[in-house]
Amino acid sequence: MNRLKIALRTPWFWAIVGIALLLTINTLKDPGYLALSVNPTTGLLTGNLLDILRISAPIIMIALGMTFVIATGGIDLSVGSMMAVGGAVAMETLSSLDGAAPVGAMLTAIGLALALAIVLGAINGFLVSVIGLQPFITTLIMMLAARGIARVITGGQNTNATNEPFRLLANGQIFGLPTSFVLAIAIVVLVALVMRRTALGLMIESIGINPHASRLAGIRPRPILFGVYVLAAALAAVGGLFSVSEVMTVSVGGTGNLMELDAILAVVIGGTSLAGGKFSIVGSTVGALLIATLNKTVLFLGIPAAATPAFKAVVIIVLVLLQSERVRSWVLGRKRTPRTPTGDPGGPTRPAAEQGTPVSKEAVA
Amino acid sequence: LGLAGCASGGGDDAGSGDGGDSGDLVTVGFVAVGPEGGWRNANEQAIRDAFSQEAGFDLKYAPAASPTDQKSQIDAFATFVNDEVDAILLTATEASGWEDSLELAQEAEIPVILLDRGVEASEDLYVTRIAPDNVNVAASVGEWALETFPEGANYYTLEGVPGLSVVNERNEGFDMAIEGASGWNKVGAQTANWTADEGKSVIETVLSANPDLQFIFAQNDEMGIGAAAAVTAAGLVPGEDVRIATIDGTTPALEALASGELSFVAQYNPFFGDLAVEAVNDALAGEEVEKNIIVEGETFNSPEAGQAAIDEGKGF
Amino acid sequence: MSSSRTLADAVPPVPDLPESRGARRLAGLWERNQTLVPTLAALVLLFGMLIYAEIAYGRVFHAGTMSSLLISFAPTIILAVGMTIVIVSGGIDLSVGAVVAFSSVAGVMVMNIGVDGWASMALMILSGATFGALAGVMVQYFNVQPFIATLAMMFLARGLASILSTTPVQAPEGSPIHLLATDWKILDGPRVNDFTVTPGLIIAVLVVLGGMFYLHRSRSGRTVYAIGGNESSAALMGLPVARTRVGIYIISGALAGLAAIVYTAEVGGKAQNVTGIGWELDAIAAVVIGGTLLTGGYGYILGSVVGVFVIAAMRLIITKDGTINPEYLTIITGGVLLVFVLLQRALTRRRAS
Amino acid sequence: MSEPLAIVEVRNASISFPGVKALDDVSFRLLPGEVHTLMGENGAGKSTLIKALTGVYQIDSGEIVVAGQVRHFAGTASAQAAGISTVYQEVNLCTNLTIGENVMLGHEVRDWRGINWRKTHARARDGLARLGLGDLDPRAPLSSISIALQQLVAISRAMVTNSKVLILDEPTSSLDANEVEVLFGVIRRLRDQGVAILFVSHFLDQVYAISDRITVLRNGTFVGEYLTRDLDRTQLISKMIGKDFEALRALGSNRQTQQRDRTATPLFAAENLGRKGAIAPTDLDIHAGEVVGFAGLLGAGRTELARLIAGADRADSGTVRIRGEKVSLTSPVAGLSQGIAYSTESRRDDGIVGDLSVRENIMLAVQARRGWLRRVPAREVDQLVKTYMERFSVRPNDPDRPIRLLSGGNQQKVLLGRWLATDPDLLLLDEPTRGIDVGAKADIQETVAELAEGGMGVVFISSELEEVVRLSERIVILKDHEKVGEVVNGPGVTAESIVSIIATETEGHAATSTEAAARHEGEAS
Ligand SMILES: Nc1ncnc2c1ncn2[C@@H]1O[C@H](COP(=O)(O)OP(=O)(O)OP(=O)(O)O)[C@@H](O)[C@H]1O
Ligand SMILES: Nc1ncnc2c1ncn2[C@@H]1O[C@H](COP(=O)(O)OP(=O)(O)OP(=O)(O)O)[C@@H](O)[C@H]1O
Ligand SMILES: [Mg+2]
Ligand SMILES: [Mg+2]
Repeated sequence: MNRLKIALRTPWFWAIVGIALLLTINTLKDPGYLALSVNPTTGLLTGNLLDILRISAPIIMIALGMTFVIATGGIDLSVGSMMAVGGAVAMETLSSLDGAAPVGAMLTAIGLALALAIVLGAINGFLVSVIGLQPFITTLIMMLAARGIARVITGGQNTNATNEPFRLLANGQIFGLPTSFVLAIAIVVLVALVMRRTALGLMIESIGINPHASRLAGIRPRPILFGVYVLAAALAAVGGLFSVSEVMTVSVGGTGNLMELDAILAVVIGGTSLAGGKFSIVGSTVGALLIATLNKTVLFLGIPAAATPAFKAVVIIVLVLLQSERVRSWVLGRKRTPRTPTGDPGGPTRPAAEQGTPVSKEAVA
Repeated sequence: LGLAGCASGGGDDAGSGDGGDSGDLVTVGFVAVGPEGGWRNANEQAIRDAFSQEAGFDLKYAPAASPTDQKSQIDAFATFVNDEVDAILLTATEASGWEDSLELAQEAEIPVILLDRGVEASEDLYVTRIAPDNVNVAASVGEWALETFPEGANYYTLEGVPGLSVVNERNEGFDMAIEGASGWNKVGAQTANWTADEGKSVIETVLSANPDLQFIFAQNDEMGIGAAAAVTAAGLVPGEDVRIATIDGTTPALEALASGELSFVAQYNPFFGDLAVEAVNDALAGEEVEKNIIVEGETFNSPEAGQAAIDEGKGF
Repeated sequence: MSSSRTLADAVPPVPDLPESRGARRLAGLWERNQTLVPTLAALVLLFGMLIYAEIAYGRVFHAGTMSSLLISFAPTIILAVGMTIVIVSGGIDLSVGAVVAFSSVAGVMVMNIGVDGWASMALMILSGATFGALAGVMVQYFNVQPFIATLAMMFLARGLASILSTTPVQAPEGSPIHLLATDWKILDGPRVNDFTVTPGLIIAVLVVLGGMFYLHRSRSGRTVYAIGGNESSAALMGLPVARTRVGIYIISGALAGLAAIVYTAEVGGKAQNVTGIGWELDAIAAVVIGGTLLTGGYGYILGSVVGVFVIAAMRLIITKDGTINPEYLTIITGGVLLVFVLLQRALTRRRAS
Repeated sequence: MSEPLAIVEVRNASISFPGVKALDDVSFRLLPGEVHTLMGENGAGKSTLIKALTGVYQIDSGEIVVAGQVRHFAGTASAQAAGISTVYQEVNLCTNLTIGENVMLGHEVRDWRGINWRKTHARARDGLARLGLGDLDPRAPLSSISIALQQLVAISRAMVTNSKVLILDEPTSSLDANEVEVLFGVIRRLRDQGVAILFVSHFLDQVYAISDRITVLRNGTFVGEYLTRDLDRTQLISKMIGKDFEALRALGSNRQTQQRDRTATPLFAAENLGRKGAIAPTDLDIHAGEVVGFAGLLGAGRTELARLIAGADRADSGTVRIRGEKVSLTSPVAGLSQGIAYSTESRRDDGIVGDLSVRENIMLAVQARRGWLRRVPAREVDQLVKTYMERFSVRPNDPDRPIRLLSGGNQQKVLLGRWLATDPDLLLLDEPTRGIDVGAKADIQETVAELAEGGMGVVFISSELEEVVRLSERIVILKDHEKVGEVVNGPGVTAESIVSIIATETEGHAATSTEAAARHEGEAS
């Protein structure tokens, strides 16, 4: 019982419920939905679940980077464009290195893509941490600029390239799982270890909750802020690589378009408050999986293209409402407890629902 | 705010153009769509190349804020009218909603030439429309499909951004062509937002539920290439198990056709800069111009045809 | 006690405490107007841009150019007013562009089934307000962050608009919506050099005036600033936080509905599901350029209007220049925005965020 | 004794938060025309009771009766409408608005053109004048005035309505004697007019000076209601803490009198340390093992000087030597790595990291000093956390609780733990006893003395001059953002003598004479 209660308070629990529900609906439509099989021609394992895992890889990457930016109280709207930059650099490099050794070309492409993304992320980080611009507007500017840079890199064309090892990023498998997904999870685990085994995670949270107090406690905010934007950009570039390796084409207008919104949704659904502070890496990963499942479900159910956004909206609304204390206490009929006046006395932020804030009982005035 | 003063000062004679120091050049404003995809790039580049200084033009190129943003196009159009350029080229993101703007141009006696996309307005308001015909091109896909699948087929349509007139026209042309034919079973239609990776994602899902899919109509090349990747990933052979037809004729698509991944590419010919120059010159000279200039495109239906097209530099 | 109006009236004034004396008298005036600095800076830069454009390309201070800019940016101005109010309260409204699409498509379809034109326009505003109300309730009562709540509304509105129709719908001839685009020539110059005003533009001006009145001269407007400054303080001060905040989103939604009417009229009564993509970013950029802090608590409506004109001037320059490669378009837009925020940053002291 | 009918009555109210029963069957009544003080240790539930009374929290059981009617307030607004004005413990104003707006928010004077700002500001000015703030410009931003003035502004805000009940939760925590006197004058007058006043303070002197009746809470339970004149201090304290507290008798006994060798190299030596607009260039020595008090009125610049010493603000003049070595303190990190720890006066904004747990808050500075790469080992963390939570008896004793859920006083104790955990050489304590109950205050004072004994240099800043005098070995006197004198503690140095130095001191001149002030090290800039 107690465990259930804890689970119900864990925001990403609802994301898992959401995933399960969507999968159930799909299975109801087609009982074979969950089945996996070995494709006789390619010799690879195939199935809808694997497709979901594969397309979740880029979302996991950008959601992971977004998690830390959001935890510091910022936001990064440029990750979608950064994916396009990563993809553009990779495709452009691969197509110009067409004759070279494939693995070498791939590594060059990946290296260059990461390098440029890191430079752009450093600009974000510099503007936010040193100049002190607001993250929203800084990364909005970068969102515009990076999209343009991607276009400049490819001369406005949707460049394609051939490179078998690179193509296998998204199209190959490791132990029956899509390579990109395995890599994404490996990166998540690595980053999570770095965050939690060192004090970096704690410091990020501390800055996000109360920057003044953190500074006085001896935490240097600048390098950390700078770092999270660089990390977000680099991870977004990796996401871009996964994304373009699907079809070995970068679409300068389409790659990563509006994906920043997916990433933000994944992070929030995973239980990290947009106000900054405590973050959950597992939550963001589950959130990204939910978004991927949702995207695929829309396709599988054959929901008309026109209705897709509305369907997504409904799922999002239901999820965020389920995460709110108010609904939770209605559903559970839990004893109503007093409300913390928002932000008091812990500081100026609005405590998010998931932080165990007792529910408000204010009459709907 | 100095408006009155300017109002009296700005009324110099027409024809001289006001585009700064353009000298004897003919000033032409080009209300364009901007970066949308391979086809659009090629088309707008072709126009810009044709209206070069050497040819006697000063082209003012004004791309839209985003490929679906009609408002910024209307603004740019108004700016050109106010600048009293000599002629305006318009590639409208949207067919409707242009009447006021065109009337304004008419009041300023500026000829307007529509490129690619048409507008829903009285024909008196513009000189001509130069464009490949979306409906026709899509119909050519339909006709090829009828030939290829005499008994009909289970087919799927990959659409562009929902709501754009191109999408509606390409649907219309294809549907028109296969109308009445028996055995055509539409498995579904989804937007892949003109992009390859979404095209792949859509088709991969569709294939998992409908392994008997026979034909995919992709409304542009990118989505078709994505579809081909999905077909391959599903262990099927594109061109045999599933045939894919696309519209546009970009180089990657021709290459894919040559390698057998695509089965049919209908060219939506972007190269009509010369036609546009001609039309502008005629209009300025006061000559009669045909109301509807259709740019002919080719269709390529075999690997050999694809290879030949590449060799002849027909791709873009 | 019963004789006094307030507790304060019950006690006499006492001599001033030493430390309240001359509480930074000197700094007073400057300090007091600190928040105006970014707005003034934007204004100065705007004139700089216009003068540059006039010198470089000509025909900027030109009745025709000016009036087409004003008319064409009327919907953006209306959106920016709503956005300013939301942002001052510390929120954000990403849904406005999509709400414009839904309201216009729904409104025109309603006109087409024979509902009275004026009633349909009222419905357009109402439908906008409904999206706002949903977002506001989510934000206020379910603790959903404004970014997420309005993002959901953006998807919802866009989706519903597409479900209604993916093809353009046209308002019937003779519908009163066409009246809103009537050109009133105030100054009839030669050829197109007329200074023209449309009812839509007048609506935008009225919205600006109304927004200024609301934010600066109504209690509810002051509550908006208080919420943006410190929400929990506002609540503990006994201000009607819940009502005001839901109200803010309703206002923003309703203004999006109004912008839909003005825009639909301007394009000849045509409505479409792809209208307004990215307009929320224009509105947000205008608000930021105008000196409003995205963290809430500071900002002016007039600043946002200046911001809209800065964006308009930038587009005007790009168009008049006419040589910009499309690939560079967004880079330039971003660059101009960056210059503005950097200049503001240089001009203003670091303010507590 | 016949008593008038209670205007506000709380009957058997209970409130629980997850894990804590903050109020347990508490009853309370407030009579018109009296000043009623709520007493209790930190975390006893005083603020919670006030919030329950005014609709911020909803009670789980029991009832609230106002003027004979059972009421359910949905929020502060409805409590206000029912005639209850409240100033909450943490200053709750909006720093983005002007002083006048803060006073008048929600009560602006309106006419047909909407809010009439001229009249509104006039009303605000008038209200401020009644608290001795007539000289404040209502159009100046609130952020331009000190916390103390803000506290008074919050009180004038509570007085713009015609309320029958005025609730003040620790209104005097930042005020100095002068201001307290003004405030008490106002309170007495309101009381005489029949207003019921609920007052919370940890200053016993103030409680005895102003209140007619006392209700004592302990651990969320009701202990009793007493007439102030029937209850002496010892009784009151033992009611609050639940046992006779012998140690309290030691209060005030540890005055520093020993003479120190001032020729040795000081732990910290500043020459001409200053910052424009904050503090004029100042010389200052602090020796190891010494407690240096900073005295001065509010706004004298004590905090500013402390911030410069800690590196929280960057000095724009002067040099600093630590143990004779020249160092530059450009950031808090630099200060920390030199062994300087600075506990700030504004706990909420510059102190706690609200959503982090007590444990994380305690170890934050230790971790920051180690750098991000090497985490403090879990065992060490547990050890530190246990030590300091016990040392200051932080309640509730749950290290995993987010600190924002602790009562104000307990937050302060955790913060002290954070700084002591860094084992500093020089500890700057800015108002460490603000909002702390008597017992804990004694603990802290004792701790300070012990730390100094152990060789730490301590700077002690407090608005309570008695406390400064009691603890410090040397007292630096500041006035108008300038150091105006320095007094070595000794017989004859009292709060009064310090006050008279401040009063007679004019800028730029060293103190000349006070009756028995033992020795004087005048400093001029
Ligand atoms: N919003 C909340 N959520 C959870 N616990 C709370 C909350 N507010 C207060 N508490 C707990 O309730 C108890 C009573 O706190 P309260 O603030 O009323 O104390 P107080 O008597 O005012 O103390 P102080 O003198 O330190 O201000 C404390 O244990 C505190 O940790
Ligand atoms: N963190 C800060 N940022 C900006 N201004 C500040 C800050 N702290 C204090 N001030 C300003 O400096 C002036 C003096 O501050 P303050 O009253 O804190 O001085 P003090 O002598 O340290 O008083 P206290 O007795 O409260 O410690 C005030 O006008 C205040 O507004
Ligand atoms: Mg308290
Ligand atoms: Mg101070």
